[in-house]
Amino acid sequence: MIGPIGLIRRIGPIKEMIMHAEKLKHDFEPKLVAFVCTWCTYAGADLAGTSRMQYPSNVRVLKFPCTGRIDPVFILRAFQKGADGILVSGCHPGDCHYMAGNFHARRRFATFRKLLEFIGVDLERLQFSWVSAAEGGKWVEVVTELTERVRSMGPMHEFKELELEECWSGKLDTAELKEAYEAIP
Amino acid sequence: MSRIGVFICHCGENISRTVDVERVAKAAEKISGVAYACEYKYMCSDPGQNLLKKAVIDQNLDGIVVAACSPRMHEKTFRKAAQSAGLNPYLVEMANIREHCSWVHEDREEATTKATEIVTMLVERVKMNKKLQPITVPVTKRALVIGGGIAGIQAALDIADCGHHVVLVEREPSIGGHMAQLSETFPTLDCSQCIMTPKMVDVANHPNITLHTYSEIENVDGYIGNFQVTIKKKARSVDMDKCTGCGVCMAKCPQKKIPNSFDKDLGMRPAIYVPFPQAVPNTPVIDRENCTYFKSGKCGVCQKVCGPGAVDYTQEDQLVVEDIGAIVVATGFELYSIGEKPKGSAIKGYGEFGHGKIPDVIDGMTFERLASASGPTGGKILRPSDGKEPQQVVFLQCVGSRAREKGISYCSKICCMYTAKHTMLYHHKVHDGQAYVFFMDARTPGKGYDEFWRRSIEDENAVYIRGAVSRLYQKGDKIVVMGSDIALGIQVEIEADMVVLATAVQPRQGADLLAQKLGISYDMYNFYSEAHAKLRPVECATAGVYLAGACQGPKDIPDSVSQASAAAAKVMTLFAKDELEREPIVAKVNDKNCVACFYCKKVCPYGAVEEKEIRDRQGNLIKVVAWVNPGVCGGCGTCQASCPSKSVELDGYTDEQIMAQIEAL
Amino acid sequence: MKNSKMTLSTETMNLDFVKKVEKLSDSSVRRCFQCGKCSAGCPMRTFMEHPPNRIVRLLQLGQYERVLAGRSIWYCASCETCSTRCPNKVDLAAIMDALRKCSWDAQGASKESLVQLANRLFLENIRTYGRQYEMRLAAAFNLHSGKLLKDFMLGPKLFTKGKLKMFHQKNKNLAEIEKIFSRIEELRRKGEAP
Amino acid sequence: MKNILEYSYYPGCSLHASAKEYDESTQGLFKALRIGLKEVPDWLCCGATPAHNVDELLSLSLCAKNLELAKPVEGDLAVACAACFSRLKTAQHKLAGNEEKRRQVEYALDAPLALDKPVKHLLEILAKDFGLERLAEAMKKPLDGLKVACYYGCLLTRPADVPELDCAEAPTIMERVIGATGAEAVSWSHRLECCGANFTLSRPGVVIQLSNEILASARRAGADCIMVACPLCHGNLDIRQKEIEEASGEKYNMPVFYMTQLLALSAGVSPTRLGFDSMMVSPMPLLREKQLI
Ligand SMILES: Cc1cc2nc3c(=O)[nH]c(=O)nc-3n(C[C@H](O)[C@H](O)[C@H](O)COP(=O)(O)OP(=O)(O)OC[C@H]3O[C@@H](n4cnc5c(N)ncnc54)[C@H](O)[C@@H]3O)c2cc1C
Ligand SMILES: Cc1cc2nc3c(=O)[nH]c(=O)nc-3n(C[C@H](O)[C@H](O)[C@H](O)COP(=O)(O)OP(=O)(O)OC[C@H]3O[C@@H](n4cnc5c(N)ncnc54)[C@H](O)[C@@H]3O)c2cc1C
Ligand code: SF4
Ligand code: SF4
Ligand code: SF4
Ligand code: SF4
Ligand code: SF4
Ligand code: SF4
Ligand code: SF4
Ligand code: SF4
Repeated sequence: MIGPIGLIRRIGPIKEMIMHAEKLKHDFEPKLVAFVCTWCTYAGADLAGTSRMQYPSNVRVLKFPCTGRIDPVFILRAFQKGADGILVSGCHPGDCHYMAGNFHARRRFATFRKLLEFIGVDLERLQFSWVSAAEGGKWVEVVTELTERVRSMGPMHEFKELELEECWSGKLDTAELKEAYEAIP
Repeated sequence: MSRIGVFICHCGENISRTVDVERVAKAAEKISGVAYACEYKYMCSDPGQNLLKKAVIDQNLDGIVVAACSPRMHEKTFRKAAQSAGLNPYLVEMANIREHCSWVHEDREEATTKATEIVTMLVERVKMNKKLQPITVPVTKRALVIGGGIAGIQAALDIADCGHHVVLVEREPSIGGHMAQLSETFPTLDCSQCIMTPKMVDVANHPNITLHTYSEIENVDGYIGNFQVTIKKKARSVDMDKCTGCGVCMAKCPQKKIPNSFDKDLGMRPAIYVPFPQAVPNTPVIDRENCTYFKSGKCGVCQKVCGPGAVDYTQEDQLVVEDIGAIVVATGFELYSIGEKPKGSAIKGYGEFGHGKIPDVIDGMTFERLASASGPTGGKILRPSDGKEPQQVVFLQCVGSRAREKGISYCSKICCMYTAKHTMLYHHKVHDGQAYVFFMDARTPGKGYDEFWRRSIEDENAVYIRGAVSRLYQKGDKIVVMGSDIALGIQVEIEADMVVLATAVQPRQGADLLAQKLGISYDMYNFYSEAHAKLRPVECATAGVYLAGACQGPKDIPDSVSQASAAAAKVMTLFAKDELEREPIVAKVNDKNCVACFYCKKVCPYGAVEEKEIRDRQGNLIKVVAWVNPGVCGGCGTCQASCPSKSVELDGYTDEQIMAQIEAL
Repeated sequence: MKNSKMTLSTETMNLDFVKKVEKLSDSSVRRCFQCGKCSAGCPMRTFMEHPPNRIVRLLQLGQYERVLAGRSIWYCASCETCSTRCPNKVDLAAIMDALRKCSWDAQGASKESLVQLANRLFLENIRTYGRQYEMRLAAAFNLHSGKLLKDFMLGPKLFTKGKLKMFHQKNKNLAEIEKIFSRIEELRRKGEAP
Repeated sequence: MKNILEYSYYPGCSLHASAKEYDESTQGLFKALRIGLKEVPDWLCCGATPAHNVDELLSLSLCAKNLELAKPVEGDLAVACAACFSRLKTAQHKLAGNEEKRRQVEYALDAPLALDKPVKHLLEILAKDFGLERLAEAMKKPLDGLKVACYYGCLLTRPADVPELDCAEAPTIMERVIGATGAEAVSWSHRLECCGANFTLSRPGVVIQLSNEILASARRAGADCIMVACPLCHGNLDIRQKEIEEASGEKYNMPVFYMTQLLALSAGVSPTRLGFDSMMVSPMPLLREKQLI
């Protein structure tokens, strides 16, 4: 069994795979996963509902107490399980229900984005945003935009294929990641 | 094998209009582990809830998914229902197919597919749910109030009146704080002593209040509901129980020329003293630094003259430990004094105003003492240098405040008002005198406040000049004030007899040290931070600690009192139950895996992570691991996401639960 | 101009000019909250038609014409009182420098910029001799400004006190000095320096 | 005898011309104190106020050039003139904090910048490096009974974080230094007011008005004389004093000394070598009255 970092190494050059995705572009409905915090974005999405705003049905919402709880591994796994695009959204800076959780999340994702880039994931597929409980409209905007963007990028193959060989180890104690965490002050 | 029940709600037509609920129920039935699935018109109605309860019992369910509205709407409802049927409430999850589905999509096909997927994800999640027990923490119903200014006094009285015991700790020999020093108070101009002293006496006489004056907080242990607080009672050298407050000792003490800081050094006091005649308690203390006996072993007069034999030179500092359930911090503020560079202050000092070396340049509190009927001049406005009545007094606002280059960028909030008050008091006392005020803006946003300020100009003769002052210098017995009037764009020079500076309100010196003992946070200036500026303005982020008065930011008396009562109400809410019950969404550390890197401790916004020693039976230290104090943990999960060895887990949001949801994508 | 009504719009507010001044002076004008402390202590206020705080105010509103039209900037003595005491660290003395430069660059010498004339001659002196040659400076100034008799009375007296030298010993490194001047000119020509 | 301290020395233009008595007395004093001064060869004008008024870049370049010239000379750079001191310190300060300006100046000089040499005003050398106690010991002839108004003017301490000589608003360094001679430093109000500085050529009217107030304030405080550390201040208060008296109708007759003149006098340097005869307002009657010569 190898951890996610090992997995990353083995993927190697995957840029070519993205190329032939073009063909599928039009009749393709992407799968989107949204990792959101309870206090702000989940409530914002609720507000979009109570206001009967309309948006594409591609998104599936996962609720977290705080963006601070969102482990990068979840994102990797979601990509593996067929997500074509991922949204991470929480409270605006300074508004965090837990004061600083979203701040830590931001730091962590800054490092994580580098990792993703390194393994060849197009960062356009991963969006971070702030949606407050009052921003039903913004939720709709963000989800719609991401859906359209990912739709035009086509499906994400690179991780799905790996699913066959890999099993998530649940351990994250490699030297590389440790180093990444050291970077978090 | 799990036995999950799935209940799909129509919400009248709110859901069923776009989602084919029957199809969802059919699909749900097929998910492995689902033992029962049905749909119903209104799940939250009584019959709906009964349907759920019955199914729990009849079908022997060990997990439930209600596919209906947002959990923010009815999660509690269904958890309660399940609980009444004997199921652990944390085995119930809601699939939000209304706000997140039927209301936001029009296409019936798409919406039905999405609803099915949402249900599937939550079924997978609920399989991983664990039974959780609400966490209960016992509550010691005794409150500690730190600081005996008006804020601390108000909070202590409110809590004590509610029947709970209060320990009030005050650093000075008497309670009263700044308000006891004031003359008359805006916006009504009632006499501060007259409204303050009755409250001070109430504190002293209240059966539910233990008063520790001349005392400080030494150490704080524990957490909400369960603090152990060590209080240091400094040696008073007078036995509180024996002293009758007769005052003979003070009258006879030969050391009479010690500047009295309560009077801003304008008056003198003996070495054995009470700060002011209305002090509570009315028991003197010996100022050991200035007492002849303590300096040279001679004198001893006070002991000889004291009838009850209360004077005790051998007294020592004493430590008292109190069990406390909640803490109200009310340590108030300090005025910036314009001398050179004040120690520990961000302020750089005002050389252009003479660094406080011109004797008739005073601060606002000194003016209060001059104007106070019980002050060193008996309420006459006389200037410190030669005791003459000043005919021209210039007031400068915003000294230190709103001057980022001097170190402070905030507005001190009270000085516009007290300066207006000072011009009035001056006019009342020196009828033919003239008051001038240099100001930038008049910040008077309180009830009756702006009217008050206008009155000082329109009825009380004050001349307000919009503009700042560049320099003050002594010229003969006058102080030349070099200012400008920015409306006219010309320089203004006034030869004043006295200048009063509205200096900045700052936190107490050492406020940061107390905060560190309490584990509460403070801002860059050392003002204590509230948990949320708008919605939790009297609570600290640290559970069980509350704020009142000017220690949180500049405040006048009405604000301080309101906040004190609010803090008291919060304490009483906490004390209303014997045990503190809270959602069991807290983090737990797995001792085996923890590698003691303490990233979790670093990132925890609540300071909930502690270091725990693990010992074998012989008491040998095996290792140190992280430990999350469930009373303190806020349940954000940041620690879990940060832990490199996956040793800490947030109940209700475990990796398993989340991964299960993702697997079901 | 002085008393005419000010119409504000994005067209009439020249914020580019303000940005240039901010850059030249390394100081923000937006930080100023118009307390007037600078004007209260300015020794030259009585000679100016706009007090220093109003100069900053006009800049905040992008009214550079009003700023440059007056004599105020030419009467600033660079004493730094304003910059030292400003509660917001608005470096007014540096802003005044920047405005003088802008004005001179745009309009050359004006009646009000006699000081600037003196300054220019002073710098000419450095370029030619490396050091100040006070006698020549005074003579040149009087010649240029048309104030021939100015300080005429002081001259001989200073002379007898040994304070004005007739002849100047030139620096040995004049070539290097000339190089500094010309390389700065070159930078400006290339648009690489303000 | 070996020197106790060694400095490189930047006299500035004025000290070779209108302020030659400042130079003479400085040399005399430092010799008496056994402090070495080595003049920087081929130094050039710092640009003074005019340079930064017209052209900041030129001002910075001239100062940077001087620092470059001073680099090979041993010892921290001693500066007598307050204006030069202010310019050199400002250049160090601004160039340290601004990459762009640094690049431009480097281009102008066609050489890497050498900014590190500490720049010190004579006052700083006397009060801090040499030390007030040692200074007091070196004073052979006490100036008892002489009431001195120490005049800082505007350039010596401003702006607050640049010269780092003393508190910008309430400095005491001059008072402390002259205190070593036993003279009495009076407390007066216009220590830090501007004298009109470089308007001396272009707008003498301004100078006359401002300097008049300074002289009046010194007289109000009971001063016998004014002490300065800057040739510009000296020019305005001494050279123009006659004009000021004519314009204001006041009679001041207030000698204006360079601080080194008084210190050297007290240190026992012969009065004939201190340039007293170069002063427009003759100090002789005062010095005789106080029995100092
Ligand atoms: C010149 C002036 C005039 C004013 N006039 C008015 C007015 O007219 N009207 C009005 O509404 N407001 C006025 N105010 C404001 C008023 O004084 C404050 O709002 C009020 O005093 C704040 O009360 P407090 O209890 O928060 O703080 P404080 O009065 O400062 O009391 C804090 C108490 O805590 C004690 N303490 C501090 N640290 C510790 C510690 N570590 N341990 C134990 N005890 C500690 C202190 O000794 C003190 O007794 C004026 C203020 C000033 C400066
Ligand atoms: C334009 C604007 C912007 C603002 N922006 C901010 C901001 O950014 N930050 C901030 O802190 N504050 C802001 N405020 C202020 C803020 O709105 C108020 O402080 C706050 O709403 C006051 O709350 P309240 O509950 O006291 O009063 P309200 O919000 O007025 O609530 C009173 C309630 O009582 C009900 N009611 C009235 N009479 C009766 C009756 N007789 N019987 C039964 N019910 C009754 C009303 O219907 C209402 O629901 C803003 C205010 C305005 C006008
Ligand atoms: S449970 Fe929610 S969705 Fe169902 S009827 Fe009630 S409100 Fe509507
Ligand atoms: S200590 Fe003794 S003398 Fe002093 S007040 Fe108390 S009882 Fe009276
Ligand atoms: S022993 Fe001290 S306190 Fe008592 S009378 Fe003497 S000096 Fe005063
Ligand atoms: S309250 Fe008034 S005087 Fe005080 S800092 Fe604010 S604006 Fe200035
Ligand atoms: S982060 Fe994990 S391993 Fe590190 S101390 Fe905390 S629980 Fe232990
Ligand atoms: S869940 Fe949040 S509050 Fe609780 S211990 Fe972890 S980081 Fe701290
Ligand atoms: S002192 Fe500073 S803030 Fe005040 S008016 Fe002048 S520039 Fe503006
Ligand atoms: S630097 Fe200029 S504007 Fe500033 S105080 Fe001095 S003379 Fe006035």
